[in-house]
Amino acid sequence: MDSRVQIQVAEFDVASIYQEVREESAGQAGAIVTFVGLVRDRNEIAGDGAAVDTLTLEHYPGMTERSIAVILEQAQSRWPVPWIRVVHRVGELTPSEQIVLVMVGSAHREAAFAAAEFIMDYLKTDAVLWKRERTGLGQTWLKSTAQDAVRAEKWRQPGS
Amino acid sequence: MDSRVQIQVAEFDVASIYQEVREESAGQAGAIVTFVGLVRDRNEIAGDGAAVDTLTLEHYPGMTERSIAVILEQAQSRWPVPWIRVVHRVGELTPSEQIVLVMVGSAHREAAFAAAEFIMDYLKTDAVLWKRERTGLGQTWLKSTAQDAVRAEKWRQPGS
Amino acid sequence: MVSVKFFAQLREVTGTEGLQINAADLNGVFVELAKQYPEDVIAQLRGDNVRVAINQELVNGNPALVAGDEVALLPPVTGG
Amino acid sequence: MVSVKFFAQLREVTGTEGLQINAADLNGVFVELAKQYPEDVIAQLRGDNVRVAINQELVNGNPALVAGDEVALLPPVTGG
Repeated sequence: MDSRVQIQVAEFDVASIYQEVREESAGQAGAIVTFVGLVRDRNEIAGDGAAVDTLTLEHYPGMTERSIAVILEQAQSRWPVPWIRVVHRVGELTPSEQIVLVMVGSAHREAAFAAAEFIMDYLKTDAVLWKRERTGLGQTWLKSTAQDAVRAEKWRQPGS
Repeated sequence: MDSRVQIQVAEFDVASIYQEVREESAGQAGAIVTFVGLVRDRNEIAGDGAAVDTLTLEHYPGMTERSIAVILEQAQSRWPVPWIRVVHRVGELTPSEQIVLVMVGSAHREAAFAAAEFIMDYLKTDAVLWKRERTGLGQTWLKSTAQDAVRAEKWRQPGS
Repeated sequence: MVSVKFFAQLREVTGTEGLQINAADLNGVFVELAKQYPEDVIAQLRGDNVRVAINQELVNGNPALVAGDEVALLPPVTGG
Repeated sequence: MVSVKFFAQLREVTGTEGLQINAADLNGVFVELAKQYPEDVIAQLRGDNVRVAINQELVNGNPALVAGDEVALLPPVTGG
């Protein structure tokens, strides 16, 4: 099992992370699923449709990493996904910048897709991170949405 | 709407395709999901567990591209996924080589994940492509599995 | 003349990627092929799991053909 | 002395990332904080949606504290 969580201010390079996972899993992984979350220039979450100037992410060093590691352990206990990388940026980001990367390698595509989606759903609800969005209309601390909660809860249902 | 299908013998570069989608969708895409399928060194599909020497892919120029374009149109009629790229290799591949890339950009992650998985499921069952696996025990033309058919069928159920 | 194309295992059993034959409809294609290939090969070409495309469109039944049509015999597909 | 840490909107309303106070248990922390901040700030620090971690583990109730403990007040989280 190999999974790594990185919280960083710096930009990340999808290509080099992919290359790393590909080399580690060579011949064994039949599927690598990569999710990248990016800053959108329109604010729909806060609901006013204003243009986004910045998104600022805050973390609690140590606890944040552990809260994500717990999510990855859950994913690895549910699916055969030996290779996982999560990189989450913190600090001030502007539209079109990369926020988060989740990469999952598995022998088969079903597990890779399911685990990647599971991890993203729980990053929304359980990762110890805070997001402040600044628009021309002011700033708001974002919360995970009701829909996020529904999605996270779905994984707890039998048969999911 | 922007979607592109490419069938090629040559290796593809995930990083440059990602860069292209990222630039086109800058500020609008909140999520880019990338699936890469790779050649595994063990044969589980044919069932004998033998080591795979080569995987050879064959296509029908024109019809193959169209069969995939139809899948992408279906995906774009179901989800708001304006940016899609599919690259499928043909010819002779060896373990750990890349076979296929599906990249989907959307404002939101749910749509990007669902469309990428939908496309992969239908590439297995509906794309006009043939795969021959060669192992020490001989060669087999692969078929989509019963599980592939179930997965493709699931998307036709209400509520999926 | 129409051209007939074989793919994957059908290309292997016929030993060719395709050939030109005279046929006025799809049944006529199989009549001509039966003159050139043994019964076990024809059984494979007409297998339940083989689909037929004319000019790259899937067809059923016994459509008429015109000169220059491309008839393709497609064994079970899988990509991804 | 224990250290108290504030995050996100709680850091903004208190105007600090954290401070050192004397308290033998979690309730004691809030008693001390009430001496330093107005009621509306305390209401936010004690909000239903605020979780408390001691030494980076979530806690409930009124756990005892020892010198050097780190008490963190966590408003609603979201990542991804």
